[in-house]
Amino acid sequence: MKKILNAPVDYVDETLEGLMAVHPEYYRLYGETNRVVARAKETAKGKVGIVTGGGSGHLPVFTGYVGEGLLDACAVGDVFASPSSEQMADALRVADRGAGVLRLYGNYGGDVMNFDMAGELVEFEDIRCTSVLLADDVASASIDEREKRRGVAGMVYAFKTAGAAAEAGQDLDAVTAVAQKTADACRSIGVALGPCTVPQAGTPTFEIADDEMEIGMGIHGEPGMRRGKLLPADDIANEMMDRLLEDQPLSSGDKVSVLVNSLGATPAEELYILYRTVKARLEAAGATIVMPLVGRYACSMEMAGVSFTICKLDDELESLLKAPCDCAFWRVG
Amino acid sequence: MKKILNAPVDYVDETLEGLMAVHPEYYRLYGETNRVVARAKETAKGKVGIVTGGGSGHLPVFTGYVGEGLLDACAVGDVFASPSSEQMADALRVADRGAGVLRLYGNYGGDVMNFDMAGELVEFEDIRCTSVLLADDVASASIDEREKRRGVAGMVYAFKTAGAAAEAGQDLDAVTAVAQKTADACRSIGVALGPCTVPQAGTPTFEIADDEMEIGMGIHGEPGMRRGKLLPADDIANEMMDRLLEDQPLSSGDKVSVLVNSLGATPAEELYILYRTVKARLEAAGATIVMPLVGRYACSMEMAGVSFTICKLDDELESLLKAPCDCAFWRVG
Amino acid sequence: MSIDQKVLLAAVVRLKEAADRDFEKLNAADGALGDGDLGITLRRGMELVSETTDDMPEDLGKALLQCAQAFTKSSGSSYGTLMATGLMAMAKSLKGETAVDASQVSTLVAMARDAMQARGKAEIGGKTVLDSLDAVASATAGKQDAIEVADAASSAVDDALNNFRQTQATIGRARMFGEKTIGMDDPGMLAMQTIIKALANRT
Amino acid sequence: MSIDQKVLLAAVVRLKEAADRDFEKLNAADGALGDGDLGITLRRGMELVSETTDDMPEDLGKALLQCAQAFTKSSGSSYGTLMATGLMAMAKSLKGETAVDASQVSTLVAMARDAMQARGKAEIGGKTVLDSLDAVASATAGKQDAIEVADAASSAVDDALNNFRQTQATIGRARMFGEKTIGMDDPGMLAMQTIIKALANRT
Ligand SMILES: Nc1ncnc2c1ncn2[C@@H]1O[C@H](COP(=O)(O)OP(=O)(O)O)[C@@H](O)[C@H]1O
Ligand SMILES: Nc1ncnc2c1ncn2[C@@H]1O[C@H](COP(=O)(O)OP(=O)(O)O)[C@@H](O)[C@H]1O
Ligand SMILES: [Mg+2]
Ligand SMILES: [Mg+2]
Ligand SMILES: [Mg+2]
Ligand SMILES: [Mg+2]
Repeated sequence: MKKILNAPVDYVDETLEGLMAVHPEYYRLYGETNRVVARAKETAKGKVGIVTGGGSGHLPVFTGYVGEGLLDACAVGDVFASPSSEQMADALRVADRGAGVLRLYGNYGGDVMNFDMAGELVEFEDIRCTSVLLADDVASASIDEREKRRGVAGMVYAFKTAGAAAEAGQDLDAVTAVAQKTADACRSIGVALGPCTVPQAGTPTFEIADDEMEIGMGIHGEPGMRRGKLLPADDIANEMMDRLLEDQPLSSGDKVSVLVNSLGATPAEELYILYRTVKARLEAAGATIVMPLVGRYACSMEMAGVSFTICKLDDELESLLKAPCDCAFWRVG
Repeated sequence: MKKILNAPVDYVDETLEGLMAVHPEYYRLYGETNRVVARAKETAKGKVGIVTGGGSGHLPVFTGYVGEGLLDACAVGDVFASPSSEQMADALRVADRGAGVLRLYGNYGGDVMNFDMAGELVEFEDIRCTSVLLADDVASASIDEREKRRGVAGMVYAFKTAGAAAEAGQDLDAVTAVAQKTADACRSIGVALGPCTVPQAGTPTFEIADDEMEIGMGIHGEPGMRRGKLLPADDIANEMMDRLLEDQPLSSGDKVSVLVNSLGATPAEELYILYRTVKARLEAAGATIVMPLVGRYACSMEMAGVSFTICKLDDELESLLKAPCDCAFWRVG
Repeated sequence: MSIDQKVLLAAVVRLKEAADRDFEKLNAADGALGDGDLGITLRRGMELVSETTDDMPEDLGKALLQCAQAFTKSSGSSYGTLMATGLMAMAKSLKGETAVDASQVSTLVAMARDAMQARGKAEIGGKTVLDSLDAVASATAGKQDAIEVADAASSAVDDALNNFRQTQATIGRARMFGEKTIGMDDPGMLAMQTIIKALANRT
Repeated sequence: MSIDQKVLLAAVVRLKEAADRDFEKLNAADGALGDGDLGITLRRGMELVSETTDDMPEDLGKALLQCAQAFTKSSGSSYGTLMATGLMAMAKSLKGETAVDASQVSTLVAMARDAMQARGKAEIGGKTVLDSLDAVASATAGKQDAIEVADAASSAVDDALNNFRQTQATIGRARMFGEKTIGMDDPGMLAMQTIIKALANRT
């Protein structure tokens, strides 16, 4: 296992310890098991809370996006494993400032069950919760079964727009509607070139030959749509854009933001090489690109590969996307 | 070669093309060969220029740090290869606003010869140039031969402080003195777990067994001080801190900033795990940590490993470090 | 024979042993179709349950709630959450009771199955742990005698595995493997085999 | 026989062939001690020089300046910059001349050596290309006859390699390899062997 760590069982707790030590101005730990990350500063009474949660190993997702104009709290699971419902309940508790809490997270079985359970727990404490699930990975199910799709990097857009809406003082239903609109507007697809290793498992999540890639692979190494020879960058980008545009056709006058995201090991240089084709394809479809994002926004530790996310914008989403936000990993405005 | 690219020979030009497409608000290309990156907006007349240059494959270094409060221009070489003296001369030309230009770059043979030659070329055009070389890698030569040390991530600190001094209107000699003071105050060391591949070479820069690491390896795969079994994170951090503190002892009351930098593939999680020990060691030495930096600041494409840089601060450097800056990869203030 | 605190404590011991024994097997089965943590989930859950046996309440409702909480705390994996959900449903219905007759097993298992179905929103017949519980509930229905119930439950979990082996997974991480899952056992059903056999004290 | 534009153009053809022929060898030698680009640098430089042969000036100073610029443009690698520096030094001294006698070769090579030393700040004796040039300058000193000069230069580059093989590298990327460099040829000296032998038309 080519990783820098101490005991595998301590990987997540030590990561959080370091994160708190570097960024006390952004984050603090909360809850019995120290597996909830909340904003360093308590938010004003009456602000709608936004909580996410999920497995570790995806920094900046999920924890990193706790911050102004973004999330209020995050329940932190082990690497690639759901946090417990108790931890999620703690996250909901710390995020509630009397105006209710939106649960905004990726569509994974364990997370859904636990967030549902956590919601039932805090209902007894009169905390009103809504839910929006990200299901943006077009490779994980057909459009007819959209509710079965996994949530991937698209959640970054939902964190941003819902976070801006909450910061602007919108109520729970309005914030939830913004999040849902964003989730509906996002489509993502990934391509994997190399695996990562879950510390406690100790072996790579999948095997892949030196000259192969897998289009559509999930962020935990879930099988994709097609494995084949590693193609030139432009061909990879075109194939990924084909899938995305097939799923959500664009036409003249559409506005989109696009996220070209490294899964971890793939360097910035290669993201920029890919972006050329992404831009060309979007413009060829007649779309205008707003605030393109290129970098590491949602990773799988040292996995090699990239994902593209297209988020179709209306005026409301565009202005929420451009609104200020501030966390250790992302700043707008 | 597990990389996302088109023709290897186009790797750098296509990277720049994408970078310009994503960030026209920060960067523009300049020069006959399109291998100079300058600030999007021309700076005011009379501002001292700061120019860097070096091989590609290190994003955000070098190009990324062109921006307000940082650099004015950068000459961009092929991957891990010096730009030509003509390209450097173009960078000096675009950066000169009548107040002279500081050449601020890493100590590599080719770069030094070319920057010297470039300086001679623009001297004919009455552009006054000074030079400060980063030579912060303690693994590359003993302290008695400091002038032989390579420049690594420490240059990020020098870009920041010199950039702030220039933005504040200091003259060429003053900006040069700030850069030199910062260069003198920086010590770095790296550890490599896995290689990267230079596109035009097509083979990994070095070979290393699955259970090995190399302490002191250079950012281009230059041999290090010690190759051995991969140690637990805390032991790696302690060994690296031993070397750094041996080279530049710290005592009670010292102020430092520290950069825990991924060489590319190593994920943020593991940087935070390492930071725990870095912090403990600095505090045990009596030092106060100012503005710790943890992330990807100076990479070698998809190389796995990390580097630590300690920059010892006085009040002047501290306030320059904290001054605002803004580029696509780093924002302060 | 009726089930009371003493019977429960003895079952916990057997369950913990079984979880230890099948640790690798369940991890491997889950590794082939999911994330390979199912053995961990079961073992860790039973460890936490075992740590609470010293203060296991006589009230079977409270006792099962305590077991449920151990599973909630131990991890957030699907199986742990489903186990907790099922145990909680049984706990609610047994609140205040200190003994329960073997004839009630079928009803209790059906309750767990229904609560877990409500939680996980999977269909019966989807090749999940629900199908094992469904088979156990059916096979033990109408049976009064403890030994008969144990025998019926024990063969029902085996039969469920055999009956679903050639079908395709539709739920959870395994779903993504599509046709490859035909011929493979569902990890959650295997884990339920471990549990039911240990409870029934059959091998 | 004196060296003029025609002789220079013929030499460029031989140099380009030699750079193609030794491409892999020089990359490999540099790969063992550096970044493996030396073959690329030489070949690319000679390609660019060849592209300018149609307008090669008769003035040898201008002609060599044109060659120097090809090397500056082609890349920023150390060797390319050193070549450009050496060529520029010779160009300066030959400005206005259309022919140069073989007896001047030693002086010209020494000029290149000195300029390159000033540029790269390496010592003579440090196992670099400077030592090859130094050997050539010495061996050709005092010789008048073109054939004698060519013979002397050709064996001097071989001798230099032999004489330095067992010493340790002190400069550039190779320095980091320390004692491992003992027994290995310096890549830049190998490249100068390629160049001098092609110029001298010796193999
Ligand atoms: N929604 C669901 N409904 C019923 N059973 C489920 C559901 N999701 C998972 N399971 C069962 O749980 C097993 C996997 O459990 P586990 O390994 O804990 O999942 P994960 O690691 O993906 O969270 C499956 O084999 C299946 O039997
Ligand atoms: N400072 C220097 N002075 C003299 N010769 C040098 C110097 N640096 C490098 N060389 C020569 O150049 C050769 C390496 O050239 P090259 O491969 O272009 O270097 P790099 O790729 O590191 O820029 C060395 O073998 C040596 O002979
Ligand atoms: Mg699992
Ligand atoms: Mg799991
Ligand atoms: Mg070289
Ligand atoms: Mg080179």
